[in-house]
Amino acid sequence: MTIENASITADDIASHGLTEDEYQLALDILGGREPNMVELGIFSVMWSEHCSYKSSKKWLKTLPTEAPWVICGPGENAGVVDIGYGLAAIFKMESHNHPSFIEPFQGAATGVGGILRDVFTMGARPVANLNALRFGAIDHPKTKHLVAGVVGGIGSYGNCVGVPTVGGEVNFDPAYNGNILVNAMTVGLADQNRIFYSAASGPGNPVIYVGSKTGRDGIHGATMASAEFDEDTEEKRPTVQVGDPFTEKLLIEACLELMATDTIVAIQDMGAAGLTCSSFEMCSKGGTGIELDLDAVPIREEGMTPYEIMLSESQERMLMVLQPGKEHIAQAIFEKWELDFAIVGHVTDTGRMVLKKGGASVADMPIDPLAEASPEYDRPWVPTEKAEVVPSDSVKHGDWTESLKKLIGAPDLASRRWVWEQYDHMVMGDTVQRPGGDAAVVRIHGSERGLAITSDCTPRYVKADPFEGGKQAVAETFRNLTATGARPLAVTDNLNFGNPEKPPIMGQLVEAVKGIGAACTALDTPVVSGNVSLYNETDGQPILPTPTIGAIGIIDSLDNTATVAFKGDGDAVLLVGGPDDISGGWLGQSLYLRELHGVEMGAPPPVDLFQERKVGDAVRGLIQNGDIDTCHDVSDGGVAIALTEMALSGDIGVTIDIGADVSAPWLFGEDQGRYIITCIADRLTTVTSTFENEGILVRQIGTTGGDSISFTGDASIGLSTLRDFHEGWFPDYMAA
Amino acid sequence: MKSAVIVFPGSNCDRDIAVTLEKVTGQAPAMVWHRDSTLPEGLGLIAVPGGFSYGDYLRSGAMAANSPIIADVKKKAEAGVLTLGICNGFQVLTECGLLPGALIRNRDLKFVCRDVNLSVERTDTAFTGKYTGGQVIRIPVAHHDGNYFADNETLDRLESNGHVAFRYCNDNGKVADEANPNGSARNIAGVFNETRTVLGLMPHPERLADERLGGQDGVPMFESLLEQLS
Amino acid sequence: MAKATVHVTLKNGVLDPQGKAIQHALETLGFSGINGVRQGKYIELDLAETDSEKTQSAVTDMCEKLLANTVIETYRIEVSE
Amino acid sequence: MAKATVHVTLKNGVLDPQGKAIQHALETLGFSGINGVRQGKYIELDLAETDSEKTQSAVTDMCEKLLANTVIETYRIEVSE
Ligand SMILES: Nc1ncnc2c1ncn2[C@@H]1O[C@H](COP(=O)(O)OP(=O)(O)O)[C@@H](O)[C@H]1O
Ligand SMILES: [Mg+2]
Repeated sequence: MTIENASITADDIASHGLTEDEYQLALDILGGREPNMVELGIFSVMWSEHCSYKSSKKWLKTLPTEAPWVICGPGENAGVVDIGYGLAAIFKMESHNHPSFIEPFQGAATGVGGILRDVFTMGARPVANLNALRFGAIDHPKTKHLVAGVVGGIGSYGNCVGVPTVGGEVNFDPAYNGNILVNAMTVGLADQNRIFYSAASGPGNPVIYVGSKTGRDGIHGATMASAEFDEDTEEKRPTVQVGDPFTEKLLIEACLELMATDTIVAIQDMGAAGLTCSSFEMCSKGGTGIELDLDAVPIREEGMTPYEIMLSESQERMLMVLQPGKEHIAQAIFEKWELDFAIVGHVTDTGRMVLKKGGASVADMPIDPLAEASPEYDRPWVPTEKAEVVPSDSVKHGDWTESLKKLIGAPDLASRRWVWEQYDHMVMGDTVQRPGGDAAVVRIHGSERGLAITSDCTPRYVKADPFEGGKQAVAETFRNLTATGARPLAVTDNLNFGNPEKPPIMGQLVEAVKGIGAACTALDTPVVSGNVSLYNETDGQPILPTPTIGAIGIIDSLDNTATVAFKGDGDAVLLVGGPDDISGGWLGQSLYLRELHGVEMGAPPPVDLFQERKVGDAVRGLIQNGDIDTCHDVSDGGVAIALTEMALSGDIGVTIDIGADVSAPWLFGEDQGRYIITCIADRLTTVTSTFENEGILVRQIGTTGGDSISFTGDASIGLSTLRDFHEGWFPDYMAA
Repeated sequence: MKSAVIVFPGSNCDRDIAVTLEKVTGQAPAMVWHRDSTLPEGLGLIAVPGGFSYGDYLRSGAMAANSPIIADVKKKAEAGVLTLGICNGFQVLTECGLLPGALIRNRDLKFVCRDVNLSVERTDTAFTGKYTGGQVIRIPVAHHDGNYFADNETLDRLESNGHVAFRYCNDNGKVADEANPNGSARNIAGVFNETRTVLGLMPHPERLADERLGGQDGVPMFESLLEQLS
Repeated sequence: MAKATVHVTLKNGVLDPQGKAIQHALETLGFSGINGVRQGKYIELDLAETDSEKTQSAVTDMCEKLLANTVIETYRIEVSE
Repeated sequence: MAKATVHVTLKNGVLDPQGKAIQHALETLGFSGINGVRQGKYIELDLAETDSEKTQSAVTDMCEKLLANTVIETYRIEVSE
């Protein structure tokens, strides 16, 4: 053994983010020997929050992950779900928060690249991208620059690789001033009998490296993603990686071409902590060992050390284990696509990771003990104090038309057209419902079936009550999928929180996970993949707890779907679901209180999961039967905003008649579990009785027609005015 | 109708155009790899698809225009084989000299993906015969570099010779600046070569040729070609 | 080993959306007295050839064939050791 | 009237996908002996200011604020009459 002792100092240990205890454990694992710098770096990234989930693991284990249609749950690169006809949907969401704050364009772009690789690594052709974005206050000096950069970066990458970006979210809140969130999701399709996993098996099998060359990009990205920001963060800037979507596109095509042959034993993309994480995880899963020759790794810069090669986060790279003797098949394909290809080592039966450079061993460490000793913390937590329910007469209500105008053009409700028109959302020729509705619908290529896809979270609810907020995030995805006629199948979660070492923040995480778990169980949408991003704090200021949920559903026939747009004049407009109180209206944590009264207070609206499921199933049944084709869930901004969105989308107005006076709580309250649907006169009886038979509240609240939103016997407001407010805000803000 | 689609590294609308060609003409096109040196014999149509050939690095279409297959594309196009360049394909055709002008960065520098209205400038060509005179069609654009540029002399010549194929316009067919998604000179969305056998356009007719996707206005272009060639 | 640098700039009269946008953005940032901004490309090549005349002619060839679109752009080459 | 030119180039070690692709394309065209290609931006500014020191400092300010992305790029300024 020629490993040199590096005499690790206390500083080295600290700068690698390891605690004293963790370092002691490392010494034990190495049999008392001191690690050298390469090995220390490997311990550091393998035990970082990002790779080990040490703060969240205990709670993630409580999530429901199984259902008869789940082919592969959390633990692989992405989740795999059976969607019938021998096909599988493979999907996941992942954060690229810290890099995007430091360099918004490249940070967001490489985030898209990373999540795409997670999905095509498993054998899927990516068919849709989504992005859930949270920015700071609109008047914060950095916000506009960050919005422009992030949207530009997501577009540049997704557009170039030719995967449509079909949906997402954008929110603004001062809590994200120092820590924006960029959560990217990819959905892919694969044949069920051609799904690829990452467990490296077969000692002697060749290990190959494909894609781009390795440079000094992003060394220590994984540890950075697990640290709180402070004033010197700007100093860490040179670690930013630049994305190369062109190479990614070639990599997708080359990998899929290779996957069509019988040559691959295991495959894993090089994401955070690059070669280290990928090789380590492949062996750990396969119960094998690995020997890598670092001289064989394609290198972009001269003089790279083993440490740099192992920890580089250069993008657009993959590691594979091939069947012996099949190297030439892979080589021919990668050469055709003009990508780097190298045999960098082989699988062993030693259970150790051995790295060689210049013939000498530069690292030699056991895999299982390191993986098993990966820390798992039961961090102390305190529950969030529950807020009071806000009575509906707690504020003085003004003219509803003024309130509506203001809300429909508010930063969190204004149209996101400025964003999604910068994304190619139609490439691949299967986008049936484009951005702007409840969920995007992508046709399954060559069929008459569709996938509905959405991402949702209402962070202000989660902050006020993490358990109810966690439930709500899942319930809203369920509703958005249902509103298109899709049957929800499964979700991916991206848990973005502050510093888990603080008990109140840990409490948010714990309670939100419990809420997500409860909702996923009740709605039968297991969690099949996910990602955790912690330490989103700057100078002690945490973000709003943001457990973003991405969800997919299946549409069995594209003949029977629904969209949010009103379709014709004279249709009955029905409000379905929700609590049985027409004059009520839940104001706590509503956008109405925040935007019109400048207060964020009270308990968020509770979610009745039993009712949620029942109402959703009934609505979906009617869509699938062809009884209705217009549906929108009621969420941010309440009934009035939902109606306005439906009217603007169809360019048809509505007259509201509820046999009572206009009331702001009724219009703008955010009670959960509700939908607005329309139906033609002929079907009214069928439709209403369907709900009544199930004991679901249904009430006709108006009739479509005209070119305004009006209230019988009261004021009205023209669609063109509302459209100006709704469409105007984003472009005006970005141009100012 | 026998057709071919050229595939460059980074093409990403190659499948989309192939699907539409097969749907409308009943025959799947040959997919031709950029490194091949000759096209199949007996072609009626060469399609150069959209996408980001070579990542659009350096200049959109520049590297693809130097691909081995382009020599044969030029030869066949010059011999009269109908040639259609869509989006990146249009950029490639200008870069390799089959069409005049150049496509530069959009006026507001942003990528733009949305439906636009086009006025069909003439219907007596192999590509547009199935449209009606003065028709306004709705077709999506999706590009970053779609701002058509040529010097005034060239533009005048294009116009006086009837080489403008499509212009960006309002719902009612009015060619106006607010209907111009990218700043193209004289709202030009597509141009013909001298013999009107080569067409390049930024909008994607193959993307609205399916009622499921919200429109069929792209279909007549492919039906025109089919009629012309059968 | 020779190093060649190439400046590719837009011909006079060719619209330069990037230059215009930069000018506008600079003005928004409060800079004044900007009469015009043009943006071009700057390409550095590391070449094995040592003869500077041969380098010059090879790079000219590269510009004509690929680096510049002479419909809208002009180029300027400098060769150094 | 001063003219300032700015060269914006990627920092050492930062991946340059464009440069990489250009090198590759040149090789495909048959050029050999290319050890490396890097692509940067070249910006020309026409300024009303005549004092060259003031110009220099204004342009530095422009680079820091807008023209260069100092996270991954460096810049070089030249001022002439
Ligand atoms: N970043 C984004 N990228 C693409 N589409 C987006 C983005 N943000 C919002 N959208 C789209 O805008 C529409 C409105 O978004 P949102 O208000 O979050 O919808 P909902 O309330 O139904 O969840 C949706 O179709 C959504 O997919
Ligand atoms: Mg919705």
